[in-house]
Amino acid sequence: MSALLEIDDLRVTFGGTAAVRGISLTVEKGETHCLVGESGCGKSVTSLAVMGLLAKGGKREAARLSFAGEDIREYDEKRMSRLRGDRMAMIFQEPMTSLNPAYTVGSQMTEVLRRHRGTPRAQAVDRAVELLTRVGITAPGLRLGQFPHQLSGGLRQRVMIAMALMCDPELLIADEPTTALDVTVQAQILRLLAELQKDLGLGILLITHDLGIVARVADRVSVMYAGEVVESAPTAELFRAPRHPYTRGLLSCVPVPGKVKRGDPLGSIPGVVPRIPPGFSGCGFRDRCSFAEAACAGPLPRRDVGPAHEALCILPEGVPA
Amino acid sequence: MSTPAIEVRGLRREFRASQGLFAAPRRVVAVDDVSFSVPAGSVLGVVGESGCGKTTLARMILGLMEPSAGEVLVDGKRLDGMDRRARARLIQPVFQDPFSSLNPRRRVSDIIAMPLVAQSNVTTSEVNRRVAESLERVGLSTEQGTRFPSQLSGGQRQRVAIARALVLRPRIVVCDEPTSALDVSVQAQILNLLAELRRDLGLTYLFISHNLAVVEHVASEVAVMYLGRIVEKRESEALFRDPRHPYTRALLDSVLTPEPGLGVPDVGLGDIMPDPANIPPGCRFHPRCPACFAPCAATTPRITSLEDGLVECHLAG
Amino acid sequence: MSTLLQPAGASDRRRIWLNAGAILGAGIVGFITFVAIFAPLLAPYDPFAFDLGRRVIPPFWMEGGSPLNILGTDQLGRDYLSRLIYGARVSMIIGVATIITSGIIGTFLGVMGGFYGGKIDDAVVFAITARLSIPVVLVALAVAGFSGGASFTMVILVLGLLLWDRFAVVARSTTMQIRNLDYVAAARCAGCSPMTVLLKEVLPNIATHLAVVATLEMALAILLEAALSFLGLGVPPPAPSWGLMISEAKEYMFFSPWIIMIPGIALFVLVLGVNLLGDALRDMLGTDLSR
Amino acid sequence: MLHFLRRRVTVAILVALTVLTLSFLLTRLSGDLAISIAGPNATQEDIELIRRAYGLDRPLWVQYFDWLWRALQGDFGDSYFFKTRVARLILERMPITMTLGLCGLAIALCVALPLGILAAVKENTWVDRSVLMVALIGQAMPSFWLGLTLMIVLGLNLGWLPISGTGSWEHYVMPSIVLSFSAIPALMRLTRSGMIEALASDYIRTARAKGLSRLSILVKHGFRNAAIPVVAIAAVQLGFMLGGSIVIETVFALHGVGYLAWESISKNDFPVVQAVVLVLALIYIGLTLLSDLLNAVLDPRLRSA
Repeated sequence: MSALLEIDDLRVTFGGTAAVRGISLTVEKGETHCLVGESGCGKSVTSLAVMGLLAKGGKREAARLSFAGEDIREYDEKRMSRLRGDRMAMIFQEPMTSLNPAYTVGSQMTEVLRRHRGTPRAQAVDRAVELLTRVGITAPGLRLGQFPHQLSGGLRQRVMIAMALMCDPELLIADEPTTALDVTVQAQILRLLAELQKDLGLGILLITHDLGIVARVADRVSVMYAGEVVESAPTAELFRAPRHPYTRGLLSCVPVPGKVKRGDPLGSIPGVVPRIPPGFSGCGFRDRCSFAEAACAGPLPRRDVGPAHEALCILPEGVPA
Repeated sequence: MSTPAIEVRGLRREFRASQGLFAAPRRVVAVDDVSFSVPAGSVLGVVGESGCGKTTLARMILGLMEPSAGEVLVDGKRLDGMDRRARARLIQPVFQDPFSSLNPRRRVSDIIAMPLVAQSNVTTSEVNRRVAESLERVGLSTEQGTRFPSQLSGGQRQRVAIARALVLRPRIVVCDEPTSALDVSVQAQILNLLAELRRDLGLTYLFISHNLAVVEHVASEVAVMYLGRIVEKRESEALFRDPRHPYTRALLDSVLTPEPGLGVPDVGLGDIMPDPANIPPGCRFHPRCPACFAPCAATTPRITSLEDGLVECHLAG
Repeated sequence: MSTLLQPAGASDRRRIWLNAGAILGAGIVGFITFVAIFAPLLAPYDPFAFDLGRRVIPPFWMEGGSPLNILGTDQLGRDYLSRLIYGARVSMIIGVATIITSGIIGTFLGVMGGFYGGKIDDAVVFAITARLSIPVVLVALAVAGFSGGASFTMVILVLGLLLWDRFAVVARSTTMQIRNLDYVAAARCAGCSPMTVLLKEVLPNIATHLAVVATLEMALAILLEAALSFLGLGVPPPAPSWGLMISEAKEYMFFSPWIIMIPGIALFVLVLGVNLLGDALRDMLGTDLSR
Repeated sequence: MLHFLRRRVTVAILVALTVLTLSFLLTRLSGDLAISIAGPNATQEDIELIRRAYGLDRPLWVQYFDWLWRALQGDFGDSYFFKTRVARLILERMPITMTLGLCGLAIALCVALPLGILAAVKENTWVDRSVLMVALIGQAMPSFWLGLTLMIVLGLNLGWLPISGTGSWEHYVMPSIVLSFSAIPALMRLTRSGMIEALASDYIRTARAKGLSRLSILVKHGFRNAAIPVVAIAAVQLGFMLGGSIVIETVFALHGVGYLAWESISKNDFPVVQAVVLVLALIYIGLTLLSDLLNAVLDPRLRSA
C-alpha cells in the first residue's frame, strides 16, 4: 500500500530564487511527520506547495507528488480545491488572523461542509457543534454565534482545528500551529492534536521550529536547512544519534534541564543563515560547518546512516557520535 | 547587606482599555501591587504568559512608564525625579524585537553612540573609542559599525542593541524577551553573550521571558507572574525542582523539552483564558486551577514566605 | 530571511514600471520647474504686451496660424506661449509655497498630537475634524471675495491655511506608530531629551511619508489655484495663471477650442507629473496613504 | 453603543459650533461690513443708516451671539441681494446640489468598485497598471476644464446633451460625470488596496485551504472586508463633492447651492455665503457621523468587544 503523502524531489522557486531545493518525504496514514527548521529554510513553502497554495509567482516542480496514491502534480486549481478542505486540510500559525473577522465561527465552519458535501445548513451546524465539543470547547452553541475577535488565541486555534476536521480529512498539515500561543495553551493544543490523530487515524505533517515539539509529538522527523532536507530519521533515532552537523548543532543550542549547567555556555552555531543565490550548488550549511571541506561545494550524497535514517552530507557515517 | 540593584515597592499600573467602538473603556490593572528586590550581581527571571504584566513591569522599572502607585528604586535611589542622564548611566534596556529596536535611518555606530552623546559631556574621540570598544565586546567588526540596521541579520542587530545598552557601562540591564524573536541557533549565541557580559562586567539582569527553559538557564531567581501579580518568587533551582504554586507547576509541565518518548503532558487548565480587564475575585488563578478548593474563590490568598522565596496560594499556608 | 520567500519576478517587473513612472514624473516636474525659473529667457515675447490687431490667432500648425506666435495669441492679442511659460511660474510658486505653509502647520500639529497623545491629541484631532468640515473651495472663494479682491499672496495664504489636514493626519498616525516602537523607548532610556527623540528618532522616519503627502497636496494646490482663478477669485489679471487663461478665453472656446485646450493640457501634465512622483515615492515606501 | 454615540455627537456639536464661529468671522474679514453692503456710491449717511439697520453698531460679541442664537434656530436672516429669507433660498436650491452630488457619487462607485476589484485581482499586470493610470489621469484633470471640454465635445460637436442650465435630467449628466471624477481616483485606489490587502490576508489563505470556490473567496471573503472602508469613505466623499460642486455648478450654470454661493460672493451677499458654508459643513459632519456608524455596522470587531 502506498503512503498517504509522497513527495519526491520537490522544488519551489519564486522568480529566480529557489525556496525549496529538491526535498523528499512521505507521510504514512496515522503518522506524524515533523518538518523542522529555522525561519527561511523553506518548511512553510513546502507545506503550501503540497496544498497548491503557493503565493503568486511561486513555481512548483516535483518528480513525484502523490496523495493517497493519486498523482496531484497536474491537478488544476479546480480539482485541487475539491481536495482541499475535504480530504486534505490545513491549519496555520496565526489563529488571530486566519479566521475571517467578518463572519461568525458557525458560518465559517459550516461553509466547508456545504461546499464539499452540499450538506443542509442544520446538519452542518450539528456537525460543527459535535466537532467543537470534540476539540474541548465547553460552550459550542455559544461559540458558533460569536465572531473570531471575541475568542482567545487558544480558542481560535481550536476552532481552526475543528474546521479542518469538518469533512474527515485523511491528511492534516499544521504549519507552526502553536507558535503564536502561550506555553500552557501550546501544550493543550498539541495534546489535542495527538489525541485526534489516534482517534481518527489522521496523517499529520507538522511544520515547526521547536525541537521540543518535535521530540514530543513526531513519529518521524525531517530537518530542513536552506531549502533542503539535511537529515531524516525516526524521532528517537534522530535525538539519540544526530548525524548531520546542522542537526547536531541545533540540538546543542536548546537549553535542556540537567544537560547544561546553569551559567555554562550553550552550544551554538556560528554565523547566520545564508541567502541561497540562484544557481547555488552544494551544501547550504558549509559556511557554518566545522567539518566543511572542498567537496562540500559539489553534489552531495544522500546516505543511509542508520535504521531508516538518512543524511545529506559528505561525511560517510555522519558526524561521529 | 549591600543595596539591592532594583527595589520595587507596591508597584501598580492601570490602563484604560478601549473595548471596541461602542463600549465604554474598561479599567485594566496590568500590574497589581508588586514588591520585590533584585540583589546586585544576580539575575531575576520574570516569567508568565502574554498579558500577565511582565512587560509593563519592565517599562516601569526602565522609567518609560509612570506607575499608578508605588515606587521603583534603582541602586537605592528613587526613579521618579531622577535626572534622565543619571538614570541612563544606571539602567539600560535590551528589547525583544531587534527589527524595531534600532532606528532604521541611523548607522550602527551612531545608534551605539546615542547614550554617550545624550550625556553631552563626552568628547567625540571618547565617544568613538567607547563605541569601538562596545562593538568589539559584542563581537561585531568596526566595518559592521558603519552599516545600517537593515544590512544586518537578526542576531547581529540584537548584538547592536546590547552594545548600545552597555556603552554607558550601566549596572543593570533589563532584558525584555531578548531572544524570542530569534532562531534557535542565534538565540544560543545571544544567551551566551549575555552570560559572558554579566560575568565580566558584574551586571545585574532583570530577564523577562516566556520561555522557561531559557529562564532556567540564565536566572538565579525566578518570579512567576499571573494577571499582574507575582504568584511565586524563589531561587531558580528550588522553583524548578519543587514548584509550590499550581500555576508555576502548570507552566513547568507545559515546557516541552527535546526528550523523545515523553509525549505531551496534560497541564489541566481548561479552556478559560485570563482576561486582565476582568480579574476574578479571590485567588485570580482559581477558575483555571486544577487544585482549586472552597476558599480560593472567596478570599485573596496571602503571601507566604518560604526559606527560599515566597508564594501566594491558599495551599502553601 | 524572508527574502527567500518573496516572489522576485513580479516585484522586479513592478519596479521597472515604477521607475518608468518616476522618471516620467520627475521629467515633467523638472522641465516645468526649469521653464518657471528661466521664464524671462525662454518666453519669446512679453506676456503682458497686447496687440488688439492680432487677437485669437490659432497655433501655427492650424489653419490661420502664424509662425510668429507658435501657440497663437489670446483674446487681447498676447502671445500664448509666453503667457503659458509665465503661467508655469504661478502654478509652481503657489504649489511650493502652499505645501511649505501647510506642511509646517500640519506636521507640527500632527507630530504634537501623535507624540504627546492625551489631551493634546484630542485637540489636534478636533482641529483636523473641524478643518475637514470646512468646504475648501467655497471658503477660499469667500475669503478672496470678502477681503476685497484676491491677490497672489492671498491665494497662497488661504490655501496654505486650509490644506494642512492631510499633513496633520499622516504626521499624527505615523508619529503614533513610531512613538510605540522600541527604538524610541531605547532613545528615552539612553537619556535623550524629548526634543532629541522627536528630531532624531521620529522626524527622519516620518519624512518620507510627509514627502508623499507633499506631492499630493502640491497637486491639489495647483488645481485649486487654477479653479479659484477660473472663477475669478484667484490670481488677479493680468497675471498669466493657467486657470485664469482658461477663464478669460472661455467665450471663444466653442469656435477655437484650442484656446482652452492649451492651458488645460499644461495644467493636466503638471499635475500628472507631480502625482506620478508621489506614486513612485509611495510605492517605494510600500504603504498606501492615499485617501 | 450609547457611549460611542454620546462621544461622537458631542464632538460633532463642538465642530459645528467652531464652524459657526468661523463662518461668522469670515464675513468680518472685509473690515467694515456696512461699507461693503452700501456699495461704492453710498454716502457716509447711507452707511450709518445701514450700520444701524443691520445692528452693526453693536459690539462684535453681541452681534456674534445674536447671530449664533438665530442661526441655531435656523434663522440666517435675509439675503441682501435676493431680498428673501436665506433659509428659503437654500432649501430651494438644495435639491439640485443633492441630486448632483448623489448622481456623481453613484457614477463614481459604479466605476471605482469594479475597476478597483479588477486591478487588485490582476495585481501587477497590465490591467492593474491601466487602472492605476486611469486613477492618475482622473486626479490630474482640472474639473472646470474637463467640464468645458465635455461641453465642447458632447454638447457642441456631438449635440447629445444640453450645454448648460437647469431643467431636465439631461442637464445633470455632464455635471455628474465631471463631479464623479473628483471621487473616482480615491475610491478606486481604496478599493484596490483594500482588496489587495484582503486577498493577501491569512483568512483568504484559510478560505483557499478550505477548498472554497473562487467566487466565494473573492466576493464572500475578500470583498466583504475590503468594502468596509470604501463604504465609509464614500459617505465622506459625498461631503467633499457637495463642497466641490461650486465649481461645477458655476461652469454648467446649474442653479444649485454652489452656484448660489458663487453669485452671493460676487455680490457681497454675506448672510447667504455664511449660511451655505454652515449648511455644507453641517452636512459633512452628519455624513462623517453616518460613515462611522456604517463602519461599525459592517465591521463586527467594532460592533462588540
